Amino acid sequence: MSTAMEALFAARIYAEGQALRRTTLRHVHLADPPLAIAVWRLGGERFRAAAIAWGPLDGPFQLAVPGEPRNRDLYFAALQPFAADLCARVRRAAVSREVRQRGSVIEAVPTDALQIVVPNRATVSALGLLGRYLAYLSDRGGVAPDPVLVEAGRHLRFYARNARVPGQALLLPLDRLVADHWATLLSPFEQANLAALDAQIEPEPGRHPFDASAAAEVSARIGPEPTEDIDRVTGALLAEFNAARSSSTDPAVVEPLAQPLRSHYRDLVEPVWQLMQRVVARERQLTAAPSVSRRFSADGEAFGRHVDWVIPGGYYRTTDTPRQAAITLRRLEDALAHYEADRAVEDPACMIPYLLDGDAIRGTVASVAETKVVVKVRAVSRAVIAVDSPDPVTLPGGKLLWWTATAADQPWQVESVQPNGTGSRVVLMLTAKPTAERLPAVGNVITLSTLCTGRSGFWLLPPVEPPWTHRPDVALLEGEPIDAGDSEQPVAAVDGATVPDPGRYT
Amino acid sequence: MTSLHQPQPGGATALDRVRGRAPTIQANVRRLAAFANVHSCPTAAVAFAARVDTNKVLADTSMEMPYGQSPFAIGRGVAFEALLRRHGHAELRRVLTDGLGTDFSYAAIENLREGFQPNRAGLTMRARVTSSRMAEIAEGPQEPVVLDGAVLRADIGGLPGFFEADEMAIGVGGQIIVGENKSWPVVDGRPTDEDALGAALDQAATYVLMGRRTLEQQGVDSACMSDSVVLVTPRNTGLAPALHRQDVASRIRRIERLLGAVPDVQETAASTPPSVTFDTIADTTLPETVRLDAFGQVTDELGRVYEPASCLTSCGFAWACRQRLFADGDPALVGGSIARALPGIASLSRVAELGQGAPASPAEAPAAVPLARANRLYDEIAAVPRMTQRRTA
Amino acid sequence: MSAGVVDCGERLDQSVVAAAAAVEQVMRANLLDLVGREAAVVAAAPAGAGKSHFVAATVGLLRAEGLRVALAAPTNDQVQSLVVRVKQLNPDLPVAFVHGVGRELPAHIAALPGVSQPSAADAQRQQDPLVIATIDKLADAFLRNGLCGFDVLVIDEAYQADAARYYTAAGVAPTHLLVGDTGQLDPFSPLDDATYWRGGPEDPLQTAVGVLLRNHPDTPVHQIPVTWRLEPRAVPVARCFYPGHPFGAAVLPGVRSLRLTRPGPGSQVLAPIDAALDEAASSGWAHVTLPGAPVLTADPATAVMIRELVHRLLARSAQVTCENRSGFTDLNPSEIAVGVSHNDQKDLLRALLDSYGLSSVRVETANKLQGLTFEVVIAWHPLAGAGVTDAFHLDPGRLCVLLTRHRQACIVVGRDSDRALLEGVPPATPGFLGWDPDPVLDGWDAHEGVFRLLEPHVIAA
Amino acid sequence: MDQDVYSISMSSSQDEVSLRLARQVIGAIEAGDRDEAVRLTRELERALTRRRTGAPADGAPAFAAQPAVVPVAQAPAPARSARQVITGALAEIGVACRARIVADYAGARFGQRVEPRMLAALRRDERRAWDKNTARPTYVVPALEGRFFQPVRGLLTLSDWPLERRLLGPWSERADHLAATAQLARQLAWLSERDAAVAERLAPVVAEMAASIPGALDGAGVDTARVASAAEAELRPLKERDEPWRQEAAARARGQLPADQQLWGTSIGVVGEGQA
Repeated sequence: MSTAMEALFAARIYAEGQALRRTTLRHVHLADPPLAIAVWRLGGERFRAAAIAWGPLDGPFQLAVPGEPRNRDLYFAALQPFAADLCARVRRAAVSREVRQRGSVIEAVPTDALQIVVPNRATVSALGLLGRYLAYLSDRGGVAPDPVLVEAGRHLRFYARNARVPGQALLLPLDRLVADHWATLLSPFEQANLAALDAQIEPEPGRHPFDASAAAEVSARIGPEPTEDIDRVTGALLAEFNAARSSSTDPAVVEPLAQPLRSHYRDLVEPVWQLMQRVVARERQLTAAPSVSRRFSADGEAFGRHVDWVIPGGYYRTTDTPRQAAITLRRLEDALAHYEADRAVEDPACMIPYLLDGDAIRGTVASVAETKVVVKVRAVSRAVIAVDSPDPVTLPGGKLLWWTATAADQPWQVESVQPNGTGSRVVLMLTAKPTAERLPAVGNVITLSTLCTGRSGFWLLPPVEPPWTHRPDVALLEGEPIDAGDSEQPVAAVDGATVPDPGRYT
Repeated sequence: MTSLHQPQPGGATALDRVRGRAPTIQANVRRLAAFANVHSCPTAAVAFAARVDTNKVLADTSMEMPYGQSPFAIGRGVAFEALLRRHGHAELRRVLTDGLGTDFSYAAIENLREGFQPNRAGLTMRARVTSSRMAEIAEGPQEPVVLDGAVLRADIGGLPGFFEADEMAIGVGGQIIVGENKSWPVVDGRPTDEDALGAALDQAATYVLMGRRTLEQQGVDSACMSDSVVLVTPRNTGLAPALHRQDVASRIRRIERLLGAVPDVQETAASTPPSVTFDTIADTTLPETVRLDAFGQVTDELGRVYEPASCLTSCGFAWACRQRLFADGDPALVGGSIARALPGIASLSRVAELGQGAPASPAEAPAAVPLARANRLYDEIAAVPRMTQRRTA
Repeated sequence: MSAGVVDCGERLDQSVVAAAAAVEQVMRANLLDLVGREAAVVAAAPAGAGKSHFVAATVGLLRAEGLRVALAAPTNDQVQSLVVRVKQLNPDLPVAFVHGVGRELPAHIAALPGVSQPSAADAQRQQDPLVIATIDKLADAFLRNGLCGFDVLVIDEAYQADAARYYTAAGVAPTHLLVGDTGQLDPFSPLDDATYWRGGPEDPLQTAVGVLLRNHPDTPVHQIPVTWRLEPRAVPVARCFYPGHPFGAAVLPGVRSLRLTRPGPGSQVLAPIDAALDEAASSGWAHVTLPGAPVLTADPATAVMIRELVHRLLARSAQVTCENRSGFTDLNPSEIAVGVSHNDQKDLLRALLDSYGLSSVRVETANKLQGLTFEVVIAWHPLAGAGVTDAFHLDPGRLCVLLTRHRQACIVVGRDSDRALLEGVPPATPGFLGWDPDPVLDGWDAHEGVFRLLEPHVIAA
Repeated sequence: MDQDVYSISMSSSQDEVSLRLARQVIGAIEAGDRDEAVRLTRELERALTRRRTGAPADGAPAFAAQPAVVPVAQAPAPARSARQVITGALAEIGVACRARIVADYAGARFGQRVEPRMLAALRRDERRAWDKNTARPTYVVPALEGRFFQPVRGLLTLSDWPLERRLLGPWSERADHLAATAQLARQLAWLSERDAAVAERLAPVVAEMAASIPGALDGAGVDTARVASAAEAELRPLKERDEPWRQEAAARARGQLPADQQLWGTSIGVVGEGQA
């Protein structure tokens, strides 16, 4: 992330009235079509979806509206179709598999895992919380919940947690997809609004991206957290609904009564759905980078392991053990390093920040020569190249750089840097046996960077049994059921206007 | 300049001039927190000092920001409080007993939330009960006391403000512990929003600090105000309350600085240029353009500091300021971290020019070089596909 | 800086030295009592407390008791210098250095008598009584080759080691000695949600000491009350980073001295530079402030100023003396270091210094300087010319490392607008349940304290 | 628990006769002699109504202050006004009580639901009626917080209760809740032998109230004895603290406040506070 590049983007967009692409390629897998989900919650109710819209993005959405989401029966009844459909799709996606061997491990990996797209990161965590709620439901209150709710909960929870993996595409927040591929005038904070992002990229003709996104901020409502104006309407409708059903949860009674709420939310989802369709269609125009499929098949492995664990009834802990956390941290850091390297190595546009920050050089190969050097008392042959960079280069001698063409292979070592006209001549030595494919030709314009896409030697998992240092002195006492305190009485909405200081901006 | 330092008719009229008929609002813990996020902005400072309600000043203009909370969110908060209080504070007693290791089953609980009028008079009475009860800590009460809805009176920039702490547990091991209730859940030991937690802890820290001052005013050693506060939140997916204890010593120091940074109302009023008033801006009878122009003049006169994240979440002027920045092509529009790459460069348009190789002045030179390079590289090696199809509007 | 120096007793503050020796005695006794049990001793040290000396000496003691010892630290540089330390204090002690691919010891260390570099498997088969390796290598060897069965695991720089690494390595021995510097940088991860686990008992990014004390709060923690590296004039600044940890300088005032044998000032241009050097030589500190202005992180003006300071320091043929030298000796370029916060600053300075033939002057970012010592350090102030403060630049650990590497003098280079950054209110910070410290707010206080203490040494350039 | 019962009846303003009768009724109840209890109750009722001039003909419970003693509602009375229902319920509860709980109890006891709106209206009417000094035996009045004697509208009391019972101190809310729960548990026990329907409606109300009392509920149905004893066990230590405080406060109030404020509370502002 080069601030100079960011500054230039801002300036050009400001001057040219036109958002700019950050990339020449698409670095994230996009299924055709992905399953899309949009959620609206009741304000402040983190586990209560007042409306869930879902369906393949190339078609219309299905809508689940419980009416009173804080009533367990109504809530579960409404979520059931969504849960059932989600579970079915997950299971279907897990059917076709290819056998893959890594070391001694043989895995049957799903070939096309189910991709879910959502409008924003907020929805990712909303689904995570919904999953957390459903995944651990017990028969508290006498009635055992429909098993598909529990299974769907575990799927959602997996998807939300996997969304931490850099470069993953199983659960794709579209605001990040757009922000990663487009430069706009929006600050990171403002980029959380998908409508604003979209408006900056495709403003109405004759409108400056800034004005377009400012207007979008006023009008557009994305969710999952409702703004006051929305919930004022919801509040009124919900009051009528509850009064009319007089604590009945009988579908025959409730269904018709929920109609006004349903259309209320349908009107809210409609534009969001179109927005998601437009965004995905736009990004699909870009060719996918070579490493996209590799990353998505890694997603497939995670997806496969999840399904094989959960379908037979496997449970997940609500929190990580020290071991799980340690493993996760390492996996995430590896994924991040590889994702960043792959992006920049495959996409020249993504290499620019590294060039600007002095982590990469680009220039014309002036000479290629082979010499002998002594490594550990043995004379071995090495290649030495001179690269003429049009820009002055400041690189310490001895620094290791990888040629983007062989970024997974051996690095080059900076031997010397001399001024050369307005730029510099950099002399580098290959740290391995020179072979044809390892050597550029004189006259080539090449890029070398600190980024290596090679896989570091695999590491072993830490012991299952934690060492005494990572175990508490006294075992923690047994907690109450995981869903203790679940299912509270519905709470009347309170008129925000009567509250002196209703808080921050929405 | 001594006249600035003593509240006097001059100051008062100056204050009236600055306020005009603009809606005002008393300082409270939320306002204070919001101000903290924008305290370096001169305009925001004057508005806060004069207690002008920045959320309402631009009402009915296109720059009025959506403000306020879902009634359900508020309802949840109310319900959670009710749950803690029902049946004579049964839940609150339980949670405190479990969490603080002191038996609150028979604790005296001063319910300062009911009976008292929701006005200055009511607040003042509650503040009196609060301070007198707090002072009893000096005698070391044999039994714990809980102030439910304690009110602390504090001078904020020369004006009195009332601050309502959810709970104050007195006499827990000779200490006073501040408690704050939040209706957002802590799920599996983790808050769903770290920033909300931070804000809650800052709130509690504010009460600790004001509690200390209240004690000192009565000549009681304020060391008994514990550095660690309690947070009561719903646990996991339901409403069942759980208590968390957290040390906020460093946050208390921050709040101390914050209170020190609040500008004095009289000084500010007297020292603001005569031309500065929020009256015109807030005048809903005037056409929008007139009001926004007035806003522009005021902020130009006073100066503005814009940082997207903090301003957009904390100040009702943010959209209007952002608009001005856009008009000026001010690099701060996209955030301070990027603006830092542009020392000595006046505007975004100039940045673009330098990118295209316009000759840089000595002041611009250091920043200009990487810009030009970035521009060249982008055009040269990133054969970036441009947006072609336009939305059919 | 070693505590082993005895021929200079009259140059040391015997009360401080004695206090330190006492604490070390208690720790060793404490540790020996625990041998055989699953228990640990923690040694919390200020900057330059002679940790590695203590570690090396303790390892010798443990070996003398016939105990099998594994000695580890986070980085390769650190373990290599540990090998040297151990050999210095225990010349006849066999040392098995277990390393990863391409991480062999440099020739001059490998050549030390009794130093071997066996494979992990061999080390286990031979039951090498003293194995030294990085924490990662030790863990890998444990898992891959079953290297374990030690009596004591000694970890140096234990406040830089994270709980995730410690997790596996901890298995090699029941009894642990964790030695570390609380003031330096905490474990770091590039993930943007690296705080995901923060506050939880499972947090893999808490320090090794952190996870140990969380699970076993009654583990004894000893504070080493001395700094060997820093001299008395440097201690007040250092104390800003170790609240609640009293310590003093081992060396007496005036024992160490930096002197510039060629008088300044040279030309008009050189006046401020010479003034800064003179101030540093006479008081141990100089805070050079360029005119306040927002600048790039890799600000050329600051970099040039630093190069000039280094160049001029040598040009005035600086000499140093200390408790270990009889009389003054010339200051060697390799005894000078420049500390920075960003790689682009480092690269820029490297190039500038090389162009002046100053290649042997070390330029490093703070995290690479951890654990190292120099006679003179020139520090590029983390806040220099910054328009806004942020968590990275406020990190007290970074400033601590930059300002506690020197034995003689430290010259801080920044801009006179820097201090104003701290006049406002610190930014609102997120909260983490079960995690009380707040790096931003604590860093804010530390930075302020340092600015205050440096005030008398400000030289406006 | 006798003490409790007596102390409740003692603290009411009754003459010797009715007090004696009351004790006999209690004796009869405890002896399990139902008919005797009923007979005595009637007698007591007559005794009381004789004393009371202008007692409403519609038979609002006249022995408001005697929670332990309640007449059996033989035939369900014709629908009564919200006011009558509330006063009736409140009288049987006998201590300051949350409006919602009073309404719930009234609903269960008299099968007449009282909506929150009606309660709000009721409060206003009561005050108006008082101002117009409409002759009423009892008014529904707010509890008073015991420092400045300001009305606490969320808690209902009856005007003919002694001041100390209408005042709230730091222990009062919990103490009153426990007293009310114990009382309603006994009431439930008593009713369940007489009027199953009412008992069935009342049980959940009692259960809800007992929910916050450790050891009051064993999970299954409502064991009234268990509820009552659990409530009283917790109540006892609270009472020691609560009663002296309330007495002191009441004394203060009697000294300071005119009659109407002793009922409706003060609405004092604070003088000498600078305006901002």
